[in-house]
Amino acid sequence: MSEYNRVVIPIGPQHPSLKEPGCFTVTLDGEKIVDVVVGIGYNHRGLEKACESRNYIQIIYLLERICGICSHTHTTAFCQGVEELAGISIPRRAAYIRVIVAEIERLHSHLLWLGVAAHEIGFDTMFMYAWRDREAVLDILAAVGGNRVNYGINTIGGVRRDIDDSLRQDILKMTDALQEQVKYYQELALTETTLAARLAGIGKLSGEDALKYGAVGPVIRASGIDFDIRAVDPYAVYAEIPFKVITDTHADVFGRTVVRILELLESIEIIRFCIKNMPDGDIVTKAPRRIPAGEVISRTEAPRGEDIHYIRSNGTERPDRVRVRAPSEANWHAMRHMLLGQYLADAPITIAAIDPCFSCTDRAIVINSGRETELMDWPRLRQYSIDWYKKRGIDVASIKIPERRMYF
Amino acid sequence: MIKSAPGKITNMAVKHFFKKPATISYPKGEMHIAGNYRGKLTYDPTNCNGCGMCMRYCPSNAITVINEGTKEERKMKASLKIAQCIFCCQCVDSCPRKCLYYTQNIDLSSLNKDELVVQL
Amino acid sequence: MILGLLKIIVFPGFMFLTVYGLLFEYLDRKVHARLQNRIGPPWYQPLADFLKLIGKETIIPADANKTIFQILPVVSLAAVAAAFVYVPVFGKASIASFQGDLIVVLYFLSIPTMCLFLAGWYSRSVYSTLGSVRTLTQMFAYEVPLFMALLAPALIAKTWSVTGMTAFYAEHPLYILINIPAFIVALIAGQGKLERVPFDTPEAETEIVAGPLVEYSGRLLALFRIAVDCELVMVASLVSAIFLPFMTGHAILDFILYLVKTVAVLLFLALMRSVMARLRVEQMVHFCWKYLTPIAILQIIVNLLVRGGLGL
Amino acid sequence: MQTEEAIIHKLAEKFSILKDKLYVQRSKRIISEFLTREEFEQVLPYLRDKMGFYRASHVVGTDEGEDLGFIYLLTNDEGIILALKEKAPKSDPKISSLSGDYPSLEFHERELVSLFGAEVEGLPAGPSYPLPDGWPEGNYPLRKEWNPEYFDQNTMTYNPPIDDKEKEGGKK
Repeated sequence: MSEYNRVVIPIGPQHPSLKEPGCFTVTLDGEKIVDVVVGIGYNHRGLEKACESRNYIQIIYLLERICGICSHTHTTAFCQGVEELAGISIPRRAAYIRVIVAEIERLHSHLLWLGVAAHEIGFDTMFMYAWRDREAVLDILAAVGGNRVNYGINTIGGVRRDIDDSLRQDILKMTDALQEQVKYYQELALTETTLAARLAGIGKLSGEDALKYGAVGPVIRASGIDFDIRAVDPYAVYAEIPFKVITDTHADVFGRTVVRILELLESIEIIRFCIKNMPDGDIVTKAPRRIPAGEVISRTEAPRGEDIHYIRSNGTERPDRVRVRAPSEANWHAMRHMLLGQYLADAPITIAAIDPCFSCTDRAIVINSGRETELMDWPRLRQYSIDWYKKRGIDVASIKIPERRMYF
Repeated sequence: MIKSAPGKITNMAVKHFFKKPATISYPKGEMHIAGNYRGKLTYDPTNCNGCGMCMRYCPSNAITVINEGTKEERKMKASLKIAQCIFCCQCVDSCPRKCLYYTQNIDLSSLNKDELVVQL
Repeated sequence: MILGLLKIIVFPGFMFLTVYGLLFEYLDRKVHARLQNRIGPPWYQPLADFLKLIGKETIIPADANKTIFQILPVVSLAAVAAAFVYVPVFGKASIASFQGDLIVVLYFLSIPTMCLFLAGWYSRSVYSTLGSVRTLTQMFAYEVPLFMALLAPALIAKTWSVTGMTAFYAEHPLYILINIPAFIVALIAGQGKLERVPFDTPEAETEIVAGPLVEYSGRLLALFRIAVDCELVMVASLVSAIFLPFMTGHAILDFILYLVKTVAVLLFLALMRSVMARLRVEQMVHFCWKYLTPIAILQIIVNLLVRGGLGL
Repeated sequence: MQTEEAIIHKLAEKFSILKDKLYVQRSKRIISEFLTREEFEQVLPYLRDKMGFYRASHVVGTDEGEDLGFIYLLTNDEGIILALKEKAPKSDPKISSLSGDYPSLEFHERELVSLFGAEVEGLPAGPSYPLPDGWPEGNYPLRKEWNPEYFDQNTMTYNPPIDDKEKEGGKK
């Protein structure tokens, strides 16, 4: 009986709840989800192939554009991998600046997530507040790096820009104001009934399953497993910084919300510590142009989880192979498991709760004709489409469009 | 599950009702950008020796520096494809003679496609 | 006769209703924005949206039933306009009234919801079908408490006419205090009727795009939107007529009082939609049957007792 | 806590084939040499069941000239990454799917199919990832011999120049 009642609903590739293209073909029995097919790959841009034809400096900017949110973490992973290959160590001040920017980025990413999650469950006021607070963070990032999302802080051998005293004061001021707000969100998330009604018990993922499906970041930490690359495999100066790995045992969307909010507070503490203990000195050491042959696996803790870069060099100016395992890529596998048996109404928030980044998953195209990126104007685009169909045996130009009927 | 009256954010919302909005009415309001925001490049040809480091490291092949004069009497010209520039300013860092600078000029849109390639 | 027609068409009838509806939409959006620390739209935004939609091409899905698809927005708007005739706006009495018009008003108010359901159903799109099923499910949840909450005051007033109830409570303002629980139930159920957060499951943007209206475009959508705006005015007017029947006896002052009362109701509705998250449809049904309906039933019992006790 | 050296020692003791094929690159990183499919399948169950490497972070495909390389990044509880490498000739690029034991590898294995042309035996049917459905057969972009300049996006065909010399002069 229920077989006949099933409805297949596509969520995506274009859907208001998804900010990027992804297709979830959901089979519904009434409002209950009985099957899901996760279709991703719409954003594949051939980044890895592009890396093989570029030099290391150019790749930094390419990798920075993998993702608009966690641009810094990708370049950090790449740069520290290349530094390891080249056998250079970066100045301590540079490492501190990397950590500060990484943590400000985490603030920015988690606030963005908080807003998106609130929007998914129709709580627009919290969405607006979270994004308003995020603006202050973005302003700081723009002041530190020179741009709002692609800060361009990292370079091989250190960082490109220093954080001077006035900027440090600005950052401290921002963190003070933000801390107050985040504490408010914490209280709100823990006590607001409608939020709890929509978040608790949704997208269950037990710790065992989280390990099995290879979940990372706040998703696995919300399942009670304290897996954080900053603690497990410390990079930059994280080994010197005292911080807690936030975990939660709710193992659902509510737990992920709590973990992210607490991580915001923890990040603020890390930023304060770094600002206070930042040593003086250079911010960059000279890196060779040709990187010695070798291979390296570099890991960072992105706002969304563990980011793995595999880099293999062959002694030339260009790498032999670059592979980015972005955090979202790891979290997709558990998605089907989390969605099954839930209501359709909970699908958007469950998808949003892993903080999916489709661009990260699919990574960067440069399979364009030649070196020049082509820009098509409207007539050419139209001609192109006519030709495209003609090649397939349909002559669009000959089809008569029926006269427009007026209704009313 | 927590049992309490919904609408915990009401206090905050009502407070904000009487506060100045956080947004601006864009074309009319004032836009604020940070002091060292990376915008359009400028070029000072006096020191340039035409080493091409900027072109070599440009991730998007946006900048072109050519010598229009002879080898002895240099006449350096730089052009920038604004549509392709990603404003990373790596060229500024790479330039050994410090001939390139960035400005805070970010309002670069144009209705004409030809204006998207500019002489610096 | 001509005066009556003018009353129905221009003021305080249809024209006033639409203009006030657009104004209400502006106020609603502006207040919503200010509560969220934003600037919000300029005053002409709803009108501009309406005019823009009027100018757009109307697309009708190939699978849809064309006649029904086009008729529904008009029926929806007409039903709201017809209901508005029975609510006192200017002066003590409404344009028309008879014994039992409260029931008629409630039925007229159900028609837009039914239209929304049919609109979604005949659009033949998965999102709109889901949306219309949710519309209907939600209707079964809020309709009962809303009706009971509105009928409870009628028990004391001993009249089934909106005008009569207003007149009765204007004379005996203290009786309003008895009806406060019903007032709250009516406001919350009204929010459900208007399909606004936290009860906007039928058109939940992030889940099913726009629900029943997903296939609508151009002037048909414009009509539906104006019908929704008018419904907002209608609910605010009805609630303020029954539960806030303060009168001065002077027609113009009463009209100003009417504006103040309806805007106050709107402010409350706007605040409500700003401070909550959207409930799931089964949570909404649960909430309505578990909390709203018992309160409404209790109100009816109390009102019957009061009526008996006071010997009215 | 197992140290990296202890893990290597234990593995080398158990499997003679692994002798001198594993080395510690730095702390938390153990890298292996390329193994054949038989060797790999022999070692993997032991690593998963007995050594605690039950998480698979990723599989990196590489082009090793005549062969395709597959680098499995396995992680244990202490966060030690063991990069176990497998090799298959391009002429017969068959590997078996690990998506049953490590569900976290499913999309990565699809990617090996799309981008490297590996034949992953036992991979459940599903949408092609990450290349679109209409992508022409036989085009594996991440193999070194595939040059994006010869790919015509309009016709979706790959047209390498016939003259070998011209190919040499092409983009490297």
